[in-house]
Amino acid sequence: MLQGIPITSVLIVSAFMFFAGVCGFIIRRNMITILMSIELILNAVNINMVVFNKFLFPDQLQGQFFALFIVGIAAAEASVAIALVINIYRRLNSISVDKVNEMKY
Amino acid sequence: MNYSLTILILLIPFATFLFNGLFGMKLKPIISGLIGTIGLGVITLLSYLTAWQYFFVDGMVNGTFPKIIAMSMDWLHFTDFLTVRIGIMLDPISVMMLVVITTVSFMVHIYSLGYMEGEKGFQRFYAFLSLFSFSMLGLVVATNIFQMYIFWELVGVSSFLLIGFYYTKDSAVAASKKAFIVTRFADLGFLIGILLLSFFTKTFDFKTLTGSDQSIFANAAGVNFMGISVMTWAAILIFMGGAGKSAMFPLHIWLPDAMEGPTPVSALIHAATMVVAGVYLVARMFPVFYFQAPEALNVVAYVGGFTSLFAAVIACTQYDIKRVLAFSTLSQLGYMMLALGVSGYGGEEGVGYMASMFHLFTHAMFKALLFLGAGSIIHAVHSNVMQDMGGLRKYLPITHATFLIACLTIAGVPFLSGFFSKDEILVAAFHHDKLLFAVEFLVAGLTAFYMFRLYFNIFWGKEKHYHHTPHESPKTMTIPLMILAFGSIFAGYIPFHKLVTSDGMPFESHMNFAIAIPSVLIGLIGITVAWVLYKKETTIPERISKGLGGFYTAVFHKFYFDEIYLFITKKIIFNYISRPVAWFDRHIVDGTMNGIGWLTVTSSKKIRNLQSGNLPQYGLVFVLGAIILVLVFAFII
Amino acid sequence: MALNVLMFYLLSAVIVICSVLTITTTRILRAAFYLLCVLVATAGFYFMVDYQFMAGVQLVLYAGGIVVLIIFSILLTSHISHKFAKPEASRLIMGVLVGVSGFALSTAAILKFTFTPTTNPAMKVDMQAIGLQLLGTGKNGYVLPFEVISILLLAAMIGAIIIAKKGK
Amino acid sequence: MDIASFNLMRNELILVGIVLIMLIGEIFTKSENKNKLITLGTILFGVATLINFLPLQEGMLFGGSFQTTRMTMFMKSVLNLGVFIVFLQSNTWLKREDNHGKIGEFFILIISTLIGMNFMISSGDFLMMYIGLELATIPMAALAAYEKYSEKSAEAGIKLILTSALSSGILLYGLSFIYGTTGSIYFEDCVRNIGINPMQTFGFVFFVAGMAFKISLVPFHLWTADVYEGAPVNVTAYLSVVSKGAAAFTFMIILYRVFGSITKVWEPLLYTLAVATMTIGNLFALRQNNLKRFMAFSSIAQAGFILLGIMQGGTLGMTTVVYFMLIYVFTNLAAFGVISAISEFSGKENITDYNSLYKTNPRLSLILLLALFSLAGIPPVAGFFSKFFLFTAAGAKGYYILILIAVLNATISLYYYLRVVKAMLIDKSDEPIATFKTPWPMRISLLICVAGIFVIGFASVIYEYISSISFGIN
Repeated sequence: MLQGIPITSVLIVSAFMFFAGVCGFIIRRNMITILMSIELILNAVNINMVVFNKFLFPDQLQGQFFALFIVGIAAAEASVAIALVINIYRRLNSISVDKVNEMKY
Repeated sequence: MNYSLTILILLIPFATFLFNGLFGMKLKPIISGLIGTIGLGVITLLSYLTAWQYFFVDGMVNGTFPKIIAMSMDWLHFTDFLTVRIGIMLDPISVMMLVVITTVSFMVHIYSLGYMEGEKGFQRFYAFLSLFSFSMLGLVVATNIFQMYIFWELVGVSSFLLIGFYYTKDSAVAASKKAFIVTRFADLGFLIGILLLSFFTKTFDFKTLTGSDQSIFANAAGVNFMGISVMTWAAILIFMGGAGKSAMFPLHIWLPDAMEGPTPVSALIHAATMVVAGVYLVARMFPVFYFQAPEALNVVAYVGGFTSLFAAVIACTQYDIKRVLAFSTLSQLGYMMLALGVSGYGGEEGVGYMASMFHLFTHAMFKALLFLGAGSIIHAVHSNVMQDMGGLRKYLPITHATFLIACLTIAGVPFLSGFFSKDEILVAAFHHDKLLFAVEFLVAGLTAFYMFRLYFNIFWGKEKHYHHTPHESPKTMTIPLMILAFGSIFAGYIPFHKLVTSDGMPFESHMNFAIAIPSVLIGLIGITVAWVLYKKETTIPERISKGLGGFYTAVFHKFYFDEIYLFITKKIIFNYISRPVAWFDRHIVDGTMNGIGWLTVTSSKKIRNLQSGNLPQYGLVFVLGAIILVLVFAFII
Repeated sequence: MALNVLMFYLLSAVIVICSVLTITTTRILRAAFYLLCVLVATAGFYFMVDYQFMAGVQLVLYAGGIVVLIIFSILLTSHISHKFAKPEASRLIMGVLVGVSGFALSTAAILKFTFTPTTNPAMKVDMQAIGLQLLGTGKNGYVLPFEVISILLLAAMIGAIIIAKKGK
Repeated sequence: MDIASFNLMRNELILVGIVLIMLIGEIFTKSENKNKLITLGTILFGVATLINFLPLQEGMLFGGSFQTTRMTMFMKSVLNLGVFIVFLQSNTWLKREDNHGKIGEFFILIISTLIGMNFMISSGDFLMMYIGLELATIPMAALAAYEKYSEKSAEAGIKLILTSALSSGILLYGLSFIYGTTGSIYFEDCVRNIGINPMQTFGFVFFVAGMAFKISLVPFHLWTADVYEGAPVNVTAYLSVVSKGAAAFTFMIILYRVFGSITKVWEPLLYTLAVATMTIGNLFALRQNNLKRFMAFSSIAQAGFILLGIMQGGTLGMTTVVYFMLIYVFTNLAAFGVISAISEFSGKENITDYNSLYKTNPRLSLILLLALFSLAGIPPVAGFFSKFFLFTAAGAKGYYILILIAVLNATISLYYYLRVVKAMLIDKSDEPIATFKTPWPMRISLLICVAGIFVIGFASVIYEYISSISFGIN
């Protein structure tokens, strides 16, 4: 309990966000929106990390630093992913995931 | 005396394999063939020397033939207590097997020089033959069950390569795959059996396992699984491996199909050597079976008995000559298994053991002869089917003579080798179990019948229209036939009861006329029936009917008797026994195995949509999998 | 109700609503905008719990960097007016099902657990402490991850370049 | 801490050095001399591989974030060896016209992913492990999309990056739960607070899912086949051997070190995954025609076998897994070497294209045959021993039914491995792949692989050495 906010409610909000992201990954067909869903997922994780750190283990900054590095890596991931999306767009003139299923079964 | 040269028995075929495999393509076919053949000749000689040394020079120590470890080296430290060694062990059965394998293999090598001449991949064929010989020899001299397993699999591989070698047609390929997969399936049992056995005994070594010290089994005492002791399980699983290689029912289905391979291969692998590996395995582990798992030994006996009857019945209905021989092999292997199953341990009790090994030896000679003879016939008429043959005796005199000798031998005609070994088996069965004895007695008659059905159909009867006049095979092929015929006749005079016994101690064996005479009689009856049925329908050359004289005329004229006979055999036995059995074999036993294959392939087709190529679906499966696992492991369990 | 509690519920509402909108809207640029809202609300949340540095990073890197990157790529690859088709019903049902069941499970797991905060005194979070830890080499020092992530960024950059650069 | 103690991360530092040299080399080499970079990179890496075999004391750095033990050193050596072979095999491919402008980059990307794997293995906290994992994954997507003119390659890249991002999200969510319930990201502190309750199990399962993605365990494997098929052959080889191996090692170490107290949870979990992985992998492998795809499913099935060893949980388990991976490196790379050589020469990658290969290229087909036999676990090739040991490890735990399933699967796997053998040796072809000379770097790599396949199975020294440095759950 921090300043009247129970930790569970924050965790539930982040869980909602996380599974919204997961749901988005599944129902979306556009690669960039899928990428956005992933950002949602990572952001939810960050909230978790920070909240645990602040509410439960404020004697160290492990959660916060973890979140910090996640942000950094998310940026790297996003840049490579976008490069790949553009690569696909050049080739197929579309960024719909339904177009990239040449390989299957 | 040391046996340091025995290592060459393994090294030479391996070297010729490597040489022919790597450089064979660059050589003239005949050179590569000769290299293989000469290499094998050398090790045949070495094996004979070893046998001579082992049995007659060194002989017995304290009244028994010892188990000599001629070579052994540490190989793998498995766990703290288990170490795998690789080496060479000499004892009566392994020495005997050395002789059998090298002899037959040498004959097949020579024979193939003629038979395979001009075939594509002649060099590869010889490379594979060498590989096979190497692995088979490694199998028999193994000092421990692990080493045996490795060579066991290697034998499977080389057999796969050889069966699939010759024909480019799909059936050969399917057959080789089937052989490999069925035996692998059996080996799965073998492997688990080995794991169980070594887990409880903490050793792989045959010397320890089959030695007199039974305390190694103390760990297993009282351990049961589904009401059966764990050692029995281990023994049954190991037998499963043996049953796979030796084609015991219901794992026999690969052997008849394996006849798609070149005929010399059938002679070598599917008659004389590889298929007896299972029998050899049981013999090798015999003390374990006998003392620790007597129930398993009963299983061995009944599986053997059933297989021999089953296969003999089917053999009567086949038209492809190689398939007849294949089923005959099954039947004879059943004999050997049964003999082991009914055997006791030590002295005269162990007559079954001795008989089994004896029969293994003689069978190797005459069955190899039969297959090589069949090869010679096929070579001459370019067909496998009996209906295409007839009256061949004047075109193929040597083949005819040797084939007749082999048929007489397998039918158990007195003073030929098959008579002696089969008689011992019948004696052993008689003392142990009357039912099994009755079965074997019947099989003896059936064997004579179907072998002579084959013989008469090929060499007698109406001459068929041949595309070109059949001619006798070249020397390279007929000489091995003659040598093997010699072996078939005289192998029976080797005093096996003095050399190869269950506990290494010789015992006195004597002819049991109360059993020998009826068994000879039923054999003769079988021959006669075949003669009546398959010679009568053809125009018989006059001099033969003259030669056979009154007996033949009598049979000929009493055709009402004949009619009844025909009715019983053809209408009733064939239609209601043999045909259904063959049908059962083809459709139910075979079908089950094919069904398993079909099921696998079909289910793999059905689930293909899991891999739809669609990215969100991948995410869905991923998350769904994770969530279900969470649900199960965090909330349910 | 204290102001910060009210604040929390407000931010939570923004996060929940905008996350749903991000994954449901049919216009791609709007999705990016809703994502931005979520990220900013998250930053606001970090401010609330007094992690200013983290909040700053969130705003600069996430909201400022990644979202801008995404918007650029949208502009490169899509027409702004373009509307997507609705997802197939089966896919939609499965997606929602997975989302809802996952959410339910994680909520259940969270609610079942009794959190025990540490009794150690809280660390003072100021720039100096963060700086020292970020370059610390002992336990709770983050110089190693910091260095490794620099290799990661280098590799990612090179990777992105070789993919995106036009072939000869 | 002093400079000398950096010796503990010798391998990583050397690799970073090579990355920098390659970067500088790439910038300053004239266009016509680019091919020399291949030689330079391969030689430098070969030296690094050799250096890593030198003994090193054990210890830790950065307050436990980085740990060096003899086991981690050995694991890194296994991976180095794999990468070295991959470099040898990619020689011809890199010399191709369309790769001309990105030779140095290939080395940089591969080596930086390798650095990531090394940090993963050596990590002492979840943060380092995660960063290592990402470093091993993100540049990999770029590698998968390396073939500029192939749509399949682009597809592989995008599939890899998006699914791996999802999986790392899942993994992180799990890690956040573990951090929240144990109060630390350091392994040695986590251990104390690990128990059995829904939230920790939740976190643990998500963590396993994330790792399972890298090892390609069913049902987290779906990316594998598509990426393997689309990526350049050499990258596929790298993915299937080194990347998978590193993930398996890390997974095993963390299971033993952090989650040793909850074997009750992960044994049934891994049991389930093992059964699913072996079976599904095999069933899909049955129906493949593209060899790379075929190898993908084969490698999935193999991953299922690895779990048998991991589940044992003791020294024996770790020994068998590392031994298995060592042999797997040689075996799989032998197969991929042949596939790569043929793909480079003729562009053909389908099983039916291999018909009658024995006639035209007997040596290559014999090597492939050997590798496939080893994969199928037929004695006496090394693959048999590694599988047998895995079975024994599972047997020591009493998982007889699992062994039975595993052996049955091994039998099924035989069927599809034989399909390739059959194609090469038996099937007729009107236009078989013509006879060609393999370039010498490929020959060396194949020679190393074949030697490995034979030697490791028969030299018990290696097994004993691995056994002496292994550790289990204590």
